Amino acid sequence: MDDLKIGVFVCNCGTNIAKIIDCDAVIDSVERLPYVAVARTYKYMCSDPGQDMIQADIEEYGLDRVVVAACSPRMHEPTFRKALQKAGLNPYFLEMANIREQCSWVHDDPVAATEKAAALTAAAVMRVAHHEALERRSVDMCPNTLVMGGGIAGMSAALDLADAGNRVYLAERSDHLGGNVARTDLTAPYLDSARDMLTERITRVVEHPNIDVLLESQVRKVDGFVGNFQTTIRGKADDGAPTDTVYDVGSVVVCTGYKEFDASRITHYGYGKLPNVVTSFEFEKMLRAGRVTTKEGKAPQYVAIIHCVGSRNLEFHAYCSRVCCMTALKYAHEVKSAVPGAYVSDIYIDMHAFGKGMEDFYRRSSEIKTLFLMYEKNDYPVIRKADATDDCDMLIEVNEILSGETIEMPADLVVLMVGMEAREDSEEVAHLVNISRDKDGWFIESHPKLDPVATTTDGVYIAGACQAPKDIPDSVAQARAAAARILARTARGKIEIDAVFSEVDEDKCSGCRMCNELCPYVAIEFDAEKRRSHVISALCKACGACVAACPSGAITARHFTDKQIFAELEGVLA
Amino acid sequence: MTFQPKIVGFLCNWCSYTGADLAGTSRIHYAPNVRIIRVMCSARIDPTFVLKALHDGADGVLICGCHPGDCHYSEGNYKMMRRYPLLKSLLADYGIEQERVRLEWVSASEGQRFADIVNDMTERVRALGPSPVKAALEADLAER
Amino acid sequence: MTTQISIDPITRLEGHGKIDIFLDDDGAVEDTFFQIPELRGFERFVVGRPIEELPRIVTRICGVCPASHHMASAKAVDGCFGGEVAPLAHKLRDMYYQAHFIHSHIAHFYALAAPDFVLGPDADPATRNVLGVVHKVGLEIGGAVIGSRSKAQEIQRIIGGRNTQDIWCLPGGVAKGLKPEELEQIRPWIDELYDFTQFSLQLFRDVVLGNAGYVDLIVNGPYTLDVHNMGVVDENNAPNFYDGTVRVVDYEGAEICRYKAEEYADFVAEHVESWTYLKFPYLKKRGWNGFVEGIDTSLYCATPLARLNVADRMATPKAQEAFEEMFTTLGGHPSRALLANHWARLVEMVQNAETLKRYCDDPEITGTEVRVVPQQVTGEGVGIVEAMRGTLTHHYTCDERAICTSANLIVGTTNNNAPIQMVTKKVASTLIKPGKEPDQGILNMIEMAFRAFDPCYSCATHSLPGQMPLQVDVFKGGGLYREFRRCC
Amino acid sequence: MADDKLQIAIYWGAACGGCDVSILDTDEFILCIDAAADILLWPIATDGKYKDIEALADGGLDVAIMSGAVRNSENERMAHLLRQKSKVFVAYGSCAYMGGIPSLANLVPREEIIARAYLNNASLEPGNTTVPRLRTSLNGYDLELPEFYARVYKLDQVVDVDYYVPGCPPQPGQAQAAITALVQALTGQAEAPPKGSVVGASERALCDDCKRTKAEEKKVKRFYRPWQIMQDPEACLMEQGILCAGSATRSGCGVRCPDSGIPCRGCYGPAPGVVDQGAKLLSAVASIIDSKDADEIDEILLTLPDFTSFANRYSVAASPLQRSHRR
Repeated sequence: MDDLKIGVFVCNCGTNIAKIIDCDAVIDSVERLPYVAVARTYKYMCSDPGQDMIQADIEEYGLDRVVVAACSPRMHEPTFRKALQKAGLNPYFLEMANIREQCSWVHDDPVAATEKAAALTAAAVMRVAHHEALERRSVDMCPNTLVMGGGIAGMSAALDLADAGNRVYLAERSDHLGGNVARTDLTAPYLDSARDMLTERITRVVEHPNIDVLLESQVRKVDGFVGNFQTTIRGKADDGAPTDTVYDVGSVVVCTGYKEFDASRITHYGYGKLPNVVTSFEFEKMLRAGRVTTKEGKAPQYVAIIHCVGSRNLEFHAYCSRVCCMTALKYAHEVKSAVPGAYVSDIYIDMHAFGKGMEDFYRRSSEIKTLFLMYEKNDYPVIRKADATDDCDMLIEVNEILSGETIEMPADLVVLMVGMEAREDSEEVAHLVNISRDKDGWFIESHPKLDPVATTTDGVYIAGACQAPKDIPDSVAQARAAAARILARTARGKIEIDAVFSEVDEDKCSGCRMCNELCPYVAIEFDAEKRRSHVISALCKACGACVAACPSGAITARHFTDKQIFAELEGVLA
Repeated sequence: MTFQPKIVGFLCNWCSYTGADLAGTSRIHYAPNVRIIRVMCSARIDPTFVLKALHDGADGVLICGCHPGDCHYSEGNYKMMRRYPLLKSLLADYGIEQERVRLEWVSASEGQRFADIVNDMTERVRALGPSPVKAALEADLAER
Repeated sequence: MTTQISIDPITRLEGHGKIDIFLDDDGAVEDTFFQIPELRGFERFVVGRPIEELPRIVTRICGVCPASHHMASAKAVDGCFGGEVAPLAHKLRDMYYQAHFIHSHIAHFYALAAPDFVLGPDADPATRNVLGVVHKVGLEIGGAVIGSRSKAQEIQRIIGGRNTQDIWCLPGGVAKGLKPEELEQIRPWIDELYDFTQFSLQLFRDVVLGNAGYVDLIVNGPYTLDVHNMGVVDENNAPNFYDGTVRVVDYEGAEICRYKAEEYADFVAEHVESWTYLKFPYLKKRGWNGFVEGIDTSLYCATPLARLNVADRMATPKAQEAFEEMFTTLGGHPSRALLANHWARLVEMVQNAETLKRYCDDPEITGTEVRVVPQQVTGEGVGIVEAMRGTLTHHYTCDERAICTSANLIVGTTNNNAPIQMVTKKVASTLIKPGKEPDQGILNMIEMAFRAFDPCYSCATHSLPGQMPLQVDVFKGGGLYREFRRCC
Repeated sequence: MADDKLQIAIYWGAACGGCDVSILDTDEFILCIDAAADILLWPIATDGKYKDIEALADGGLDVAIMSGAVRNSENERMAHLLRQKSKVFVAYGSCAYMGGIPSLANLVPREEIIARAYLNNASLEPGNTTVPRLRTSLNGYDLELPEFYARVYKLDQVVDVDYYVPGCPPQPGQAQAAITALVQALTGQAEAPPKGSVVGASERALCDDCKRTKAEEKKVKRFYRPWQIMQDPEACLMEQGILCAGSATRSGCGVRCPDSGIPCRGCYGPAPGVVDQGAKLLSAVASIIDSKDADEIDEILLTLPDFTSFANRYSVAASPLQRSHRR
């Protein structure tokens, strides 16, 4: 380590850093530190000229460690690592000092800010001296995929994977494919048949030589890691007895879908008490059967459709279920064709008509004499049985916003547009494949914008309404995106594993097993023969819990070693 | 001149460090006394880090992790939560005031909260004055 | 013009002490002070610890007699939990403690005392040590000494898991019992140890009693004090080391008092002098009367000889024979001949070995009911045992969570602090006279007075001992006149 | 004294004597030492000439073995002298290595120690107000007592130490092995271990040698103090909720305590490379607490009082923290 050469590059970030921090003073203070061979400032280190400067200095001074004092490492660490790599240095020989987000942007006293920036930069210099060259490693990728859920998303993912020549195990809890789409009649906005669309998919899936459809099956266990999962699936044997089968897969796509909101939870609507108050899914059933009637078997003269049942209110779900508005308009059309002359009133909060063709569809729907009534969030319309004298079965009292009046609407049939919510088994599923859920129970994607398909567990993907309420095109798009992600990897046949993980020094491990239980990724294995624990690096996510917990200091966190952190500590306190 | 305490902050990468970055992007100003060291998870924070920080001259140590239930590694912050009361009792027996070492949960969206914590802690530690560990180590040198 | 001699420290004693001898211009002893220059603080820093940890903390008061502190502490802790102890545990603790007595007495007699007799007080200091003794009496006997000591230690280890820095006692009993196979393993060793105690008695007869000069030195030398005796006895007034009643008998044989452990503070108090860290215990009811001898003195010895002085008889037959032989030779019971302490140790060893034999034949000894789980915290306990070097008292209090709130210790050697002061002066005055300059032999004779007590200043000061060189500087007219130095 | 014999000094600073006893406990081996070496100084067992030590040239001692910590100037003076005179200076035993049990006193102000001993306990002479003084003048004689440092130091806080032999006391077999290794190194029969090494101990923690079975599941809802429970003698003590320092403690003692049904308290010090034994034990304890609720965790920890005296039972002087008693 005596002949180390460290280069320090302090970024002005235009004036973002330089207007508060005296970057030259920072340079002066770190230049004196051991091993520092060159220290410079530049307007924008992340710019191409900035990176070129770093690479040139690596060449010229033979630098073997680099410190960049600039923005947050969460911003540009990858950028500068690449720069090192281009110059032939191991990318992990970089350390960044966060002197923008955590210094120049949060302090107004230039003296104190400069002092702090100098301390942070010095700490980075002292830390980087202890950095080790780390290599990313690659393991074989099993081309098979487990798809959980046989709905529209699951089938779409399965078909793309299978068409590319990979084996797919499609596990479905129920005894049929199709999921919630199989419960709908026509689809908005073009009013084409969900059934036709679905039948074509199901036939292809069932007949596909690369797809094993596992009906009435439950995934019991998912062991292993990306590219090498072992999944245990419980299905029915011929004699009907439950049997567990283990399938090796390289990836898992979770498409477990959603369940509809239980309308009886909103008392104002009398669902379950008033026979002619039905949910959207019950109404779809009528439509699929081709006869729209009241319980009494009469054709309804007045049909009312109430939006946002369980959605967009404080009491139940704050979120919008996204498909209901357009489905409601679809009903207006279907009622008109099923019961010519029937009056349709559409009671809504806001009309959400985003997405291709939807605004058109909204316009066309308003042309077919549908009465639109707008109500206030949380100010539920109230449904009651009509009096004998009335010519209708029920009366709906609505505080209509646009007119500002309280209006009483007649109704023979009321359709409640029930929202989507996470399935009750979503927690179980999340635990099974080790992914997280948000406060509403939807599975969390690894990045809400840039990576909406992957999860925090490498090799596990999510698609369809199990991630959030979605319509068919979005579900299919996400499903096929997941398939594409997987195919990109199977095509390479190998997957890279992060170079940062924890390691047990078996010469120090006493086999106390304190760490075994701690790992959330079950990455720590105990070898009963040797009486030693060791880390399965591909499973390790480098949180470092076991490192801090090991009572005999036998576990090391690569790139976050005690040595490195102690050096950083001495740096900030120097 | 008022005493400027040196405070070391150990922040988890996913919530708290990001929260501190957010304070920056939101231009929320706070006291310059905290020097942040990034770890991947609060579970990585070996109690030794805290002892070493105090030994090396820190007047206070701030530990931040994701809110319970929100850990990127699902349960890392609980591991830190279990160490904390033991750590406090150890420090108390060595005569170190409770307020010098503090565990706080800061999410990625709580830039303001992070700033408030830093300001509050800086004031409290400033009120306590320099760390007694420093005094003790100086006393040793004086004695021999 | 006063001349000051410092003897600093006294060698071959565990721990640390310093003697100042002041001579007048003629060179006669004016006064002597025996100083313990260290203090440790166990009594303070055990406060706040879980009370059950104390028996394994206070053993660090002394690494030479840790078992004594472990036992006294364990009994005090039992008291803090209401005192219920599995009956078998008492037997096992007693058995264990006998073994400890044996190896400690062997160590003292052969390593610390024997050099004075086997090699003689004025032998070359460089050879006057256990290795010197071994060279003199022969390697095979040296081997026997070392072998017997290690067997006694091994017995202790097999019974209680460790033979030093003991850990075995828990509130309500002990952590492990004695397995039948373990008993069979130690049984033959115990027989050998018994033989060795007989051998040691014979060696004492041959080497010491066979030498008229030594006998004269023991019986008629300056090594006597008119102070009283303290020791723990059983219901038959025979010595008991692990448990019993503390009995105090004056030097003419009359009982002054007897008390139970929990009454100790009514009968014993400690006087403080500002020139030494070690306190001076005395009989409380008589009050502190200074460093005076005589039938009215409040001072007492607590030594092997004192234990036999307060005892009417020994608890075992062979020990009884040795007891009678010794007091006959000394001219009656009780005796004030301090050097006879070495002999008394050998007599005690016989009782230790015989007691061990008894336990070997006790059918209950390998039972498994060795501990009861305490059901209550009563908050206070006093434990008294006989340590090799005298009566040892531990007194603790604790709160309802069984956390120690106070600790008070009166340690074996401390009991003898005042007598040691006085015998130092007595011997010095006899041996250092006008015209008779102090020399190495004289210095060692002074030390012999100490070694009779086998004082342990690790214990006594509960302090961090540290040996300093034995150094004698004789000053006259304020300048250095004669100089003797000897390490430790 | 033959020239080819090694010149050895064995000395104690602030110690209980147990370390010296552990050397005596090497039994016959002690005779071998005597044969191979001149023991110029060994307070507990031999008379030597202190003068000889002072008279030696620097490095004139081949080995100085010092047990005990440094509590006062005299301990320190001797440590410096022996260091100066010896080629190899060995810190022997837990006190020399880490401060040992006596350094628990570092958690307490010295004034309170004095008060407890002389002004405030059950058996003092009624009405006593006398406490020992550094200088007492008595009928014209000046009597002095040494002053103690405010706290206990481990040896290498005072002098440069070459090797450490841990243990309270070191297990005789280990002590013998360590001394033999050093003697062989000094006589060129073997390579010397690197300076600063811990000799006479294992490179792993105690669990490596402990026979008790260790399960993966180590979760407890409460802790038990050794007297509160009849333990399973086969199973890991920590799994039973009995605090045991074994997992954070270097092995080498022979597992004497856990084998006897008594939890380890850590006398052999931290595992190799560990900064503070207490911090590591802290992590181990935290790892087995079965709760995610801060209040419940506090509840559980009520069953584990005075954790500090377990964390640093033998190593308060070695802690990165040092208590200031200035008020």
